[in-house]
Amino acid sequence: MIWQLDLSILTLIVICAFATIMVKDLLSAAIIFGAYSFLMCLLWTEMGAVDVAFTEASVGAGVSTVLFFAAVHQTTRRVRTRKSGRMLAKVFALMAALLTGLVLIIAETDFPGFASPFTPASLHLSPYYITQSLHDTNVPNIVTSVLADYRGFDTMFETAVIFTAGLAVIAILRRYKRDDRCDLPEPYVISEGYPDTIIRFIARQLAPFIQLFALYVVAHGHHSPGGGFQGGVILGASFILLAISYDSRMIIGIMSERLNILLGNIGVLIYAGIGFLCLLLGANFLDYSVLSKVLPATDKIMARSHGMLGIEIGVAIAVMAIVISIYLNIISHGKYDKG
Amino acid sequence: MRYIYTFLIMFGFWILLSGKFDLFHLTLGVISSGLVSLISADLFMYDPQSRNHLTTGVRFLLYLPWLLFQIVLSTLHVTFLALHPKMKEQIDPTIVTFKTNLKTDIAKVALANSITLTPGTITIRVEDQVFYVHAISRKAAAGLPGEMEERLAKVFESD
Amino acid sequence: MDIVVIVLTVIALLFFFATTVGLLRFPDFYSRMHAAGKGDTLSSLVILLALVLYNFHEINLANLLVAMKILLIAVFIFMASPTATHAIIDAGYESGIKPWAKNPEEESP
Amino acid sequence: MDSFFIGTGVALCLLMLLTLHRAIHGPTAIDRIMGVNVIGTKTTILLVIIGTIYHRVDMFIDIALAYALLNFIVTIAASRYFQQHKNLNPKGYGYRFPAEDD
Repeated sequence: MIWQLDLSILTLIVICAFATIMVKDLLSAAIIFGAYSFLMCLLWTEMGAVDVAFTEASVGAGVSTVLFFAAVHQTTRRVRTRKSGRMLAKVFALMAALLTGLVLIIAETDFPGFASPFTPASLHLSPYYITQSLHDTNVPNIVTSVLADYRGFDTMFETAVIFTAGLAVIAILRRYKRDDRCDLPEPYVISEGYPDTIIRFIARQLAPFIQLFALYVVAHGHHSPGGGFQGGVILGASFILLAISYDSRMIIGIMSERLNILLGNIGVLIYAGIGFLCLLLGANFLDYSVLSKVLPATDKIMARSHGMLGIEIGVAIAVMAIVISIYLNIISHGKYDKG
Repeated sequence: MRYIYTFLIMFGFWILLSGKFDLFHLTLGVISSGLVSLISADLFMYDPQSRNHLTTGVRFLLYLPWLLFQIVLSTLHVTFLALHPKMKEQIDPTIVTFKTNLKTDIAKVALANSITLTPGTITIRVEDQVFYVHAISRKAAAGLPGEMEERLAKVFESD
Repeated sequence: MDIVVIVLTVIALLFFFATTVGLLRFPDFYSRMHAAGKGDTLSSLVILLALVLYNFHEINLANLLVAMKILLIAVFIFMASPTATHAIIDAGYESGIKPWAKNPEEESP
Repeated sequence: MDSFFIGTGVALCLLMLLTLHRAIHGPTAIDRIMGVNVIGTKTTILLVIIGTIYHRVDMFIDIALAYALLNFIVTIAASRYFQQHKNLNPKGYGYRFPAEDD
């Protein structure tokens, strides 16, 4: 913690948050929200939460802002504001917010002090993770071992939640019939856009580097910040970059819809399959240490490390496929024809 | 051929990133770079004419110091303009167009980005061979396309 | 060595400051883009160079790799920054922003 | 030396505050993109500086590298929006300031 930086970044964040709410144009709100996410990442880095910061970096810069733009692109930029005159409702809302805040502040006194070393969590569980996880799993990054091994079951269902989100987007937006187009609202002029040589060239050159960087993040989740989720998002972002600079047909050419959905399923299946493999080998679900019976040249500890790598790969594949399919659905109104 | 080039570049990038030289991580690196070159080699090295990449690369590296010098000049120029008390008398923005003789994509992109990085000019768009350039003063506009085009033609198109 | 690092960092901060002042003072979108696109590239390169020098205090493999990674960041900024500048200014041109002219009556588009 | 880098970081934050003025007050949405792009570059550098302060650059460098690669995508996406829509400041957009009542 460096309090000078802490203070200045927090000030910027508060300004950004207010601006995001105050601005009426949705596109500008999305842009300022991008700045907010940059600053949030800085704050987390500064507090030492490197993995969280990495997630914010990849999701905020790579995907969420782009998805906001795509959504605004397909709908409208206008915020419908109510005329004033509902003073009573506003006063009521203010009262409710203040009351809730008051209750929360009162409840806060029951919590242990901030970062106190005497809370139950930091007395028993955290020291075990900090001292034993390297010995147990041979993975230096504690966050990875906690997420993928000690809490593996939890993380599996987090992946399932992401998968469900992708399914929901497909279910809502995807249309198969050609005729039910919904036309854009009136004030917009949409042109195809000029095929820009420079952007295309640079995007083409950068995309393989982004992909390799994503794979590096997945593979080195054990030693440095990052892991399956971040790597998957960055991998998806590289395809989105190609789709933005060329056309969504481009990435459909590389990765068709069928393949994409298949990959999403395969990712989740790899995760669950490793779990069932452990079950078959006679241990608990997702207890990787028995994998040493199958994998060559590993003892029990290295097997846990490799098992984690396996599920990270599963998570990465699932996340990548789902990010791409969400983007494609939003940008093309679920028709997969333009973008 | 282009798969092999891409694979080698990607593997070099992997070694820089990874910094672990045990067998396990190197194997992962080989697999990843193979995967990436399989997916996007035809994107990375999309080039209709096959040319000697190596000499082009060396000549481009020789071009870079001159470009860096131009970037320093341009930053000083912007600094001077921004801190000048009567800035509005110094600038006189115009949009100029000119036609270039460069043909390949890479040469045009290098020219456009070099124009963006040199003092007082930014490329707005490139339509086939016509460049639209925004210049911040008449003096900067008069210097276009300048010696940059000749240098780039020497780098990319003399074989 | 420390003195070199400090001098480079101060130079970069000066350029950043000029960039920001330019961003606030220039009269129209296009000239603001000049400030944003150019000042940032060089000052990022300079400050990253300073950080490379600072982190390279003793020569071993790990330090070398970190230095190479910082240089990689510099390379990517060097590739991406002019392109981003170009993308933004092209978008502005496409949506029809009029450039600021010194003598409005003299200009006829 | 650490305090020097902390000072540098705080100075960068102050510059970000000034840039944020451009990012928030517009006047057009493209100016906002420009401001956010500049903030993104500064973020990349601040990440490396924070790593230097903690003496663990090898941990923080990956995030900075991710930003150097991904900051580009946001800018491209935003500018593609304008290349296709072409209307920059349609009527009725702006701030919810009392002067600009609608």
